[in-house]
Amino acid sequence: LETVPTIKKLRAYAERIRLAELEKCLGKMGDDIPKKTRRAVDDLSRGIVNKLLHGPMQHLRCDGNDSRTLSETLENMHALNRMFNLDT
Amino acid sequence: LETVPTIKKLRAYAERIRLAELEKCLGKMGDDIPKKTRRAVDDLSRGIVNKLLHGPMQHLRCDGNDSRTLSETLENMHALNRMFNLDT
Amino acid sequence: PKKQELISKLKNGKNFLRNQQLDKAFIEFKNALELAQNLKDPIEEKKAARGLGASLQRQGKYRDAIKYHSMVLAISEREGEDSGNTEAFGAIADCYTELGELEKAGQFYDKYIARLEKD
Amino acid sequence: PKKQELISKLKNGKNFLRNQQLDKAFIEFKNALELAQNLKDPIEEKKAARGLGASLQRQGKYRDAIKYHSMVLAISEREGEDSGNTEAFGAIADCYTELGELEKAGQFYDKYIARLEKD
Repeated sequence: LETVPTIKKLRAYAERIRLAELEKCLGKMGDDIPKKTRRAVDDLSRGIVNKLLHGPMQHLRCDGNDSRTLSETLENMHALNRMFNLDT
Repeated sequence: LETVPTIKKLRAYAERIRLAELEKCLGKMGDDIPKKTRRAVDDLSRGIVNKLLHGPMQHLRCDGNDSRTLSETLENMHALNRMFNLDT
Repeated sequence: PKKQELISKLKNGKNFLRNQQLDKAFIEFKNALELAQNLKDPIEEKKAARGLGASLQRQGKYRDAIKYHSMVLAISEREGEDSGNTEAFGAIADCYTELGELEKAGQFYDKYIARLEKD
Repeated sequence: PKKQELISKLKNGKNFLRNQQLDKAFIEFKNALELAQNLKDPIEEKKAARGLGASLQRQGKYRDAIKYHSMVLAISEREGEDSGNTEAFGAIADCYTELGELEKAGQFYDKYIARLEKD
């Protein structure tokens, strides 16, 4: 359970990046972006973020029934906190 | 230096995700995608991946002159190997 | 016409959200929700519910935010179409985290994580 | 006309790369490189050089791949325009990693990492 706030912070970190890059992209594409394109671009940004986060997120949850131990999960959390500067 | 191969593997992992999502996106957008749009979408996919990888990549390099110690760098490497399943 | 109005309310709501004008965003999304329900347009209905959830969440009204984020899940259930669920699970978990209910948060994060690999 | 031919060669090269037909990809990119040089089109010249690097890299010809990836950096230098450099630094580092020259790889990864936050 100690890792739950890290999940929230990592999600927020990635979402900030996603939105900033999405804005830049839409800005470059000009006005009158077709709805289909708008949607495809949004899906792209979510798809990349979600698939990249899947591994780390999974390894922040310690479900007990597999080989992932609590101490390993905490090590993952500390490493993510360091690498994404999530403590501040 | 032990962390160098991990950088390569993490890059390759992220690039696979980026290309798969990009293909899906271009598929949804249909034929005759304007060049400007094609380029903006490519930049978007690279922008998200690069900005998300920046933290972890930086923490795989141990430059000696700051507080990042070798042992911390190795812990980061082990956590990334676990979380992205890079050893296999 | 009505559909046009709905789209424009959703757009206004988004812009207010972006500018942190949360009360105004709430009103736009609330109107959009009613319109979408009248028009029986579940996709836009979900967008309005998500907007309401986000407006409340940013005001620190986490319990109310959870209600609207859960509405997205309920609409998905009703329509047999699960777009927006990943975000809803994540947002609900974020709210429970803020409320200090980490056990519940963990349960919703698990649902969120299970969906991250899907499209 | 010439520009059209160049674009089509780059496209063919990319498709061959994707299908792992690396010799064919190499030939397309090689022709594209000459065309781009004649047309004095540095952006397409870089794309051709990167394609050549990628074709060789996937064949395990790392030394030759480094030459072409480095050509991207040289063109950037010449033109005062650094698009494609992030990828080139990363690819050169990958090649040195494969060659077991980890010290050199690390140096190029450092340049790559320094650019990740930029656009």
